[in-house]
Amino acid sequence: MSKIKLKVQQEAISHASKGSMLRPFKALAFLGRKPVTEALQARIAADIYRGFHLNDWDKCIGCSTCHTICDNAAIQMVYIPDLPSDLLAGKKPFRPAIDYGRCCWCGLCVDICPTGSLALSKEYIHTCTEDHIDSYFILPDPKGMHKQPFEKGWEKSDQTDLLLHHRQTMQQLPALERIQNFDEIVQGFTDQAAFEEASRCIQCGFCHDACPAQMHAPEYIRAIWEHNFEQAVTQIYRTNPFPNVCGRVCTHRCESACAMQVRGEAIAIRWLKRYAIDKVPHARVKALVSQSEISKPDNNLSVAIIGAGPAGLTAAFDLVQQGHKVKVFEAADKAGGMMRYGIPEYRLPADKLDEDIAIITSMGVEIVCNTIVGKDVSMEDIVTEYDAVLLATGLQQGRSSRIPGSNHKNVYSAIELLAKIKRQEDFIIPHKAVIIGGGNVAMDIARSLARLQQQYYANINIIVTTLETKDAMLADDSEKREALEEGIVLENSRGPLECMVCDDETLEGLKTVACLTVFDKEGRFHPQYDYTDEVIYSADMVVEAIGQNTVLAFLGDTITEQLEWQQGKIKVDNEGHTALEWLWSVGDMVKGSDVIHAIAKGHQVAKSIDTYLQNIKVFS
Amino acid sequence: MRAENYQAVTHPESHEFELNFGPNHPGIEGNYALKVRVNGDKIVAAKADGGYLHRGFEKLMEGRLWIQNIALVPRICVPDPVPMEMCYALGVEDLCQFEVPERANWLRVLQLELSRIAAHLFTFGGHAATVGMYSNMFWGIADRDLILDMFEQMTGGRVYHMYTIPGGVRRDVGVEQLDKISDLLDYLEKRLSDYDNLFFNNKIFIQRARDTGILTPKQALSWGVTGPNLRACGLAFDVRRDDAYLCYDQIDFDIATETAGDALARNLVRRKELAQSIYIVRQVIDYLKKDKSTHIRCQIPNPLAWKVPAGETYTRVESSKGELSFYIVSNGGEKPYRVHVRGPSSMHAVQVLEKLVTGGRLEDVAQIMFSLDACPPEVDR
Amino acid sequence: MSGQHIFLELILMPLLAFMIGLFLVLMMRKVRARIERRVGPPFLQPLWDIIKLYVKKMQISHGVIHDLGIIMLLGGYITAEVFLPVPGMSGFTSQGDIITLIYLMMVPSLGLALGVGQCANPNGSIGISRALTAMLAYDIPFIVVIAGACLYYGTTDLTEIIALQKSQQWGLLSMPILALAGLIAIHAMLGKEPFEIYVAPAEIATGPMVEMSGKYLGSLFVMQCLQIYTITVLYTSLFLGGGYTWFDFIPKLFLVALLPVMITVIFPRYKTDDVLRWLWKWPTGLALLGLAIVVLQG
Amino acid sequence: MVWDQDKEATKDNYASQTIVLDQILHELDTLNIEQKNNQRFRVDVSAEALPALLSLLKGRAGYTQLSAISCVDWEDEFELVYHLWSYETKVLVSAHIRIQYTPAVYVSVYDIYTPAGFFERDIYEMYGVYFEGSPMMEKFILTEWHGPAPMLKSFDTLKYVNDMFNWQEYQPDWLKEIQAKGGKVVS
Amino acid sequence: MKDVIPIQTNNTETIAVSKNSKNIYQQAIDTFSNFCRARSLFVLHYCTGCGAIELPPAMTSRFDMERLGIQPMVTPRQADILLITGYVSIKTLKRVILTYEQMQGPKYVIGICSCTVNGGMYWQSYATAKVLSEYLPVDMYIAGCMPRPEAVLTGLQQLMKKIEKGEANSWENYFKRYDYYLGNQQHLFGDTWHTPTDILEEARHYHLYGAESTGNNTARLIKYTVEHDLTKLDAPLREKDSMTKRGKK
Repeated sequence: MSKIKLKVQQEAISHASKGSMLRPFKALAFLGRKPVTEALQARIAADIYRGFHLNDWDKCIGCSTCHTICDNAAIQMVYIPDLPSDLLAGKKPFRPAIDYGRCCWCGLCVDICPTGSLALSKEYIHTCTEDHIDSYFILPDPKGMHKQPFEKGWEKSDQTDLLLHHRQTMQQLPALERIQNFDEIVQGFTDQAAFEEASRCIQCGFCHDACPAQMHAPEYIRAIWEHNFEQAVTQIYRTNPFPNVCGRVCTHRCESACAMQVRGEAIAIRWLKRYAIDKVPHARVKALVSQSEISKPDNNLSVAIIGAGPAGLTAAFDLVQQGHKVKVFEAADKAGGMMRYGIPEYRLPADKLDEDIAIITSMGVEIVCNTIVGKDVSMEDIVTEYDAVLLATGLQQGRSSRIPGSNHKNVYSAIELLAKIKRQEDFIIPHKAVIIGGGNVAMDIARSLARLQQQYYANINIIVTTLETKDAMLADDSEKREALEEGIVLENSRGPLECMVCDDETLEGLKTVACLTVFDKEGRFHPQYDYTDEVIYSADMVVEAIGQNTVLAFLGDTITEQLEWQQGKIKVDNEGHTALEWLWSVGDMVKGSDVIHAIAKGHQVAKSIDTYLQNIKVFS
Repeated sequence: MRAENYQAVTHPESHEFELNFGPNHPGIEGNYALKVRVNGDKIVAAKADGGYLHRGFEKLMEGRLWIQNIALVPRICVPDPVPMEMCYALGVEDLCQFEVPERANWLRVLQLELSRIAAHLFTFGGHAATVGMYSNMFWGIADRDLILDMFEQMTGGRVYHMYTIPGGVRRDVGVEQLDKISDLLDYLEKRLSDYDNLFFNNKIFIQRARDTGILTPKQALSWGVTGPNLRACGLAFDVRRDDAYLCYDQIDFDIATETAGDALARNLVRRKELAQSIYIVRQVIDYLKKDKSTHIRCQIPNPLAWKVPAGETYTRVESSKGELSFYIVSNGGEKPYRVHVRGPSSMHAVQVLEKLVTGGRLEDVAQIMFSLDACPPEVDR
Repeated sequence: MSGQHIFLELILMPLLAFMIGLFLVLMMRKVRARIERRVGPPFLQPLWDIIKLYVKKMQISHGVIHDLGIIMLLGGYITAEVFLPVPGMSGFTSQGDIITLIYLMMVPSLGLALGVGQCANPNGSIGISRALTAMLAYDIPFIVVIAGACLYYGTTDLTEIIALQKSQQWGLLSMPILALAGLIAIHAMLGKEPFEIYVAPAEIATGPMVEMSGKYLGSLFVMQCLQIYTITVLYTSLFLGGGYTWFDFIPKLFLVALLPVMITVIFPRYKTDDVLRWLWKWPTGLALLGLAIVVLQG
Repeated sequence: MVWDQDKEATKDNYASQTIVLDQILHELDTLNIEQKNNQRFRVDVSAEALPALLSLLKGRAGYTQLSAISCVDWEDEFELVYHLWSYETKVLVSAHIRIQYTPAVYVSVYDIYTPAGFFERDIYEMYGVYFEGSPMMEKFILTEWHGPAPMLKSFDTLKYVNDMFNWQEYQPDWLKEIQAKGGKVVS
Repeated sequence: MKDVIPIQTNNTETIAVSKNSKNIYQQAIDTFSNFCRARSLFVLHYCTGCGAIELPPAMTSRFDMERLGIQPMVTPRQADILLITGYVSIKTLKRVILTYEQMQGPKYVIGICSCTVNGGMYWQSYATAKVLSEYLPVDMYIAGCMPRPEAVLTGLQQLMKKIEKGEANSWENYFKRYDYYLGNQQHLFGDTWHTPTDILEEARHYHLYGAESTGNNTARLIKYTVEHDLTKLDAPLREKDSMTKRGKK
């Protein structure tokens, strides 16, 4: 440190000095000098002044984090019906109102605001009389407290931001390693990473609202942060009997609604769920879940559920907890439905699914596998034996594009092929495969095939053709990214025209044309092609991954006639109740097509069935 | 029915009567009271009466998150709020084992020393006003206001800055701002000679302040006197040097002392300290201008999910009034388990004031209180 | 001198005194403001203050004596005004001499003491005892100065003193030591720093004024105007040749008032016993010296 | 008095400090010393031995200043912490003792350290811990408070406030408009 | 039910002074009085809370209140304005009320800072009063924590405008609604709360006695004073006071 001289030598005042009668007279010089008084007009405040609040209503999402951080309870959230609300996109019609009878202008609300919509202006004067004390409670907007053109003062900047915007990195197998086998790619959080990730949460509850099953994500995230994993598991099991599954393959609507993703990265809610359930030993989870109270003692009422998919099993889980007897009929050799046969092993190891199902069966749900309704057991028997029946068969059959050549034996439906792979059934692994479709199923089958190719031929040759552009593809970004990493080729905006079959009945390839638009003006699916732009992808296997259908032939004619139908689906009310009093229908076969929606539907329908059964009890 | 502040003169045999100094009295610093028993002009007994500014800070802090308390702490001492923020932040950092960036530490010293200058200017003014010299008060407060302007530009607030948070500071200070501060220091130095002429060399003031409220070094030590008041007794103790925090060990400054221990000596110590603070601020500005780092805060946890590891710490800071300490206990929770604030004035304004005033003259009560720079909100909390 | 004329003067002289007093107070506040580096009060501020106090809707009195004290205090000065010659008006100057004036000027202090004694506020009581102490301190040099001047001029009639100065030279030149002592004494009479012991806000919360409100305080404000006028006119008449015309009279008054006002701003107040010691040492000593010179010269 | 400000010398002081404290440790067997850093020592001591410890520290080790006495309410017992500062060695020793919850009584150390008077009175007001032998045990801050000792963990200030006070009720125009449309203040 | 005689007996001297009854001279005098009142305001120098730290700058050279005719005064008797600078602890609130009652009307109360409106920073504190207007009639609020000197000056100028228009009459409410204010004070300080100033007597004297001046709370106060013989004790003093009060109507 260089020495800095004091510019004016500090005067040596001595305690012993007697002082002077004359020196004070020097002050009289100020008689002739200009006063330092400021003009009466109030000055403009400093650039970062903390004055009255401003709130940009377009940016604000109503997350109420400002309300949480305010140490004086000065911020209250106001529900404004006019405002647009979009729970899935994380927008709520709430805006903060500020009580200047409490505010201390610390600016913490600004520094924590996840969107950066709140700011403090340079305006600082507000006076009012007793009659107008209401003016102390304001709803800040971009115009300022008195609609005066004051500039922004204290604003959020990177330096002042109190939130942690970056997600903890998740350990994943690198592309070259993971392509060799079907090992699970995602390794799970380390303890430290999970704690840090959980600590980022601001408890706004948007995830809870966006989740189809209304999972208590804020609660279990907080429990993880508190290292209380059992509490976390309990919170998860309140709404979701498939934590292992959802912790791995959930489509995480919660994360796209997360308030943190406005200016940073969303909390990894799905991975945290996985972390929590991985952290607690299976036996302990079983004990915890069985602790949850079973509301009524057993009675003689019973429910049959056809299909042991996520929806059916969730409903079974709920109904058992409500004290009913539940039997689940499953056609396949193991329970789990699409979770077992539709999701590749590298995303969801089968033993993890078994754990979840084991918990459900431990609660008293009886699952009968290898039992096809209509063949092994007749629908009529079920109807007579049980008080209520739930159809939860899901969408078992792949939809076909019905283009010429699509009935060739080497043209598979993705769902069929995935099941084959999962069951380790034999089929000829193609050297070159073309996949039609841009959803997650297409990615699943492409990546599964790629692994097989790598294992058998040590060479990957898979093309995925989609109608949509790369950005509009339905598959998750992470899926797309990982597929590309694994050497899969994406061909976007290609419409399938024909599966080219050679004269010798072998598959030659897929003829595609350029796709201009996918949807028409009214938003209906109606692709427009440019037939001049024609490309043929050679392949010895074509896989169609363009959606699934349901098969309900087992219901029998009588029931089919009694039911009401709508566009080939059973018509149900909001709670999954069909036209028949004792019959419900649920799952992928009704709406949506992912696990969490199926679970949500399962809960809903279970509630409806429970109400129905309770009424029966009253009558009997 | 009688008001406490409105008592009829009774004429007992002893000619003694009670006089209430405050809470509503211009001779008392802040909202505080001193009940004095007077015989003629002589004070026979004095008893301090506090609690007029009691808000239950320590209780409130137990009910708020660690981050929320940064808004609460500066309010413990109104004229000199920065050391409060500082002391709290140091405590939390100690418990959390934060590594505070170097630049933040220097910025904190800048704040602390500017706040000290402002507080001392305020105290001169107050002291001058108690002896009827209002010009000095007017000057002092007007010059202090210029420092508040600097605070406003640096921190966004004039009086309560809420600038120092555990882990660092909230805003960086640019070079232009440093130049402005530098100019202000030049101005203040020029003004010092005006103060010397008008006040510190004023014969009547010296006559009044000398031998008023004398503290001997022995008394000062045993009564727990700290800060400028202790240094006015000839004891060169300063927390900045003895129990160095931030980057005070890298800064060159003298500890201002006087030996007489009276009101005049205390005032002169403050006058010298003011010059020292200007010198310190110059060094800080020099450092900050050379330093190119923009790192002003270490990574702190999300304020809404912040648990401080269990433990206890005792942090001390030299405020303009003396030794300020916080005893912070955490039980590993999201809120402090216990925060004990030891304001320097809790000694000066109660026991020391009572003892110094007793036996003195009525004229000197206000002067002694202001010369001790007693700050009632620190006592009441 | 016709009766009508004297009646007019009796009304006009206190009124003028009040008006000039207002401006003297204004000047005092302005000078203080400028040295304190600020703008200061508006032009008519002293008047607004007084009117405001008189139109207060609530008034609290502490008894008859309290009221009487205030009347004494105001009456003393109002009466004193008609004994002070100003250009064009001499009032009762020739009937009552300077001795009467000095008596009248002591009445307000006693009135204040009487009134405040009723207030039952210890601060007031201490204030009044300090005020009387201060009176004891400044009256001695003051009376010595007056005595010296009267001895020098050989008369106690202010009109004659003024006339004498017109013909010879100003008292300031003929007896500078007495003039200096007088200046210090009138400063002490004004009760401003460094002699402000009986107001001393930080010690006894404005002492005598502590219980005054509304029109009582207003009366004290009026008294302040009259007091500063009386003192400056008396000093001007004794040492600065009085007023020949209003054009030289008023500047003289302001000049006389300016010096104490400036000193007030730059000094703190003494302790009570220091006031006594200082006033009995310096101005009294000077006054006695001046008196001795006058006696020796005469 | 000459106080050493040289850094090297103060380092020696820390060393000597440990020695002095060690000696005291031998004399008082209920003592437990923990060094946190160069200038902070934590001493745990039984309540009975504290006055003796303070006397020793003041008399022998130069701990002339009692910086503060802090009280912590651990809900089953009180912890009293005496923060002692030595101007000579520039070391702070915090002596921790635990005393029982009821009756909360302890002895005053006013005879050893004058500043204790203030802190003991403060703790008595805020926690209800009585100090026998302290000269000023009458109330100071809470003279007009009749409730329980407010700093006790069992005293819920928010509940007290809600019972005792009303809040300002606002009905601004904008809120009326929103309410007319079906909106409301939600939290 | 007509047989029931109202219990209210000796307190019925309510005189309604309507504006129309004033003649043109009285109106002119009123206007001029208000003009002067607005130009000369004496502020009581009492720092109740932390907002007081911004008053010295407002009073001194930088912002110079005196140019608006505002001066600090040291005793309640002399003052027109009571500035409540921030939170008032309950202990202080008692003194504030005593001070307010000692001030002479027209008197004005200004609530500065958040704390005077809804508790501010210290809303959880057991030791501070929350809503000032429950205990005293407030004329003007200035927002901020704490408001800058400019804001304080603006607030004072607003008050001046209000005074000049003759609208700043909240002090009369203290007499007219004494029962309400006393009730809130008693709730906080206990039933034994009493002040040396006899507000009801003053209300009668200044013709500010209204229907809400008395009620259950004042009855409690009177009962207390009678029981404890406080009326007798202070009777001479009070008699003397009321005898010599000669306020304007």
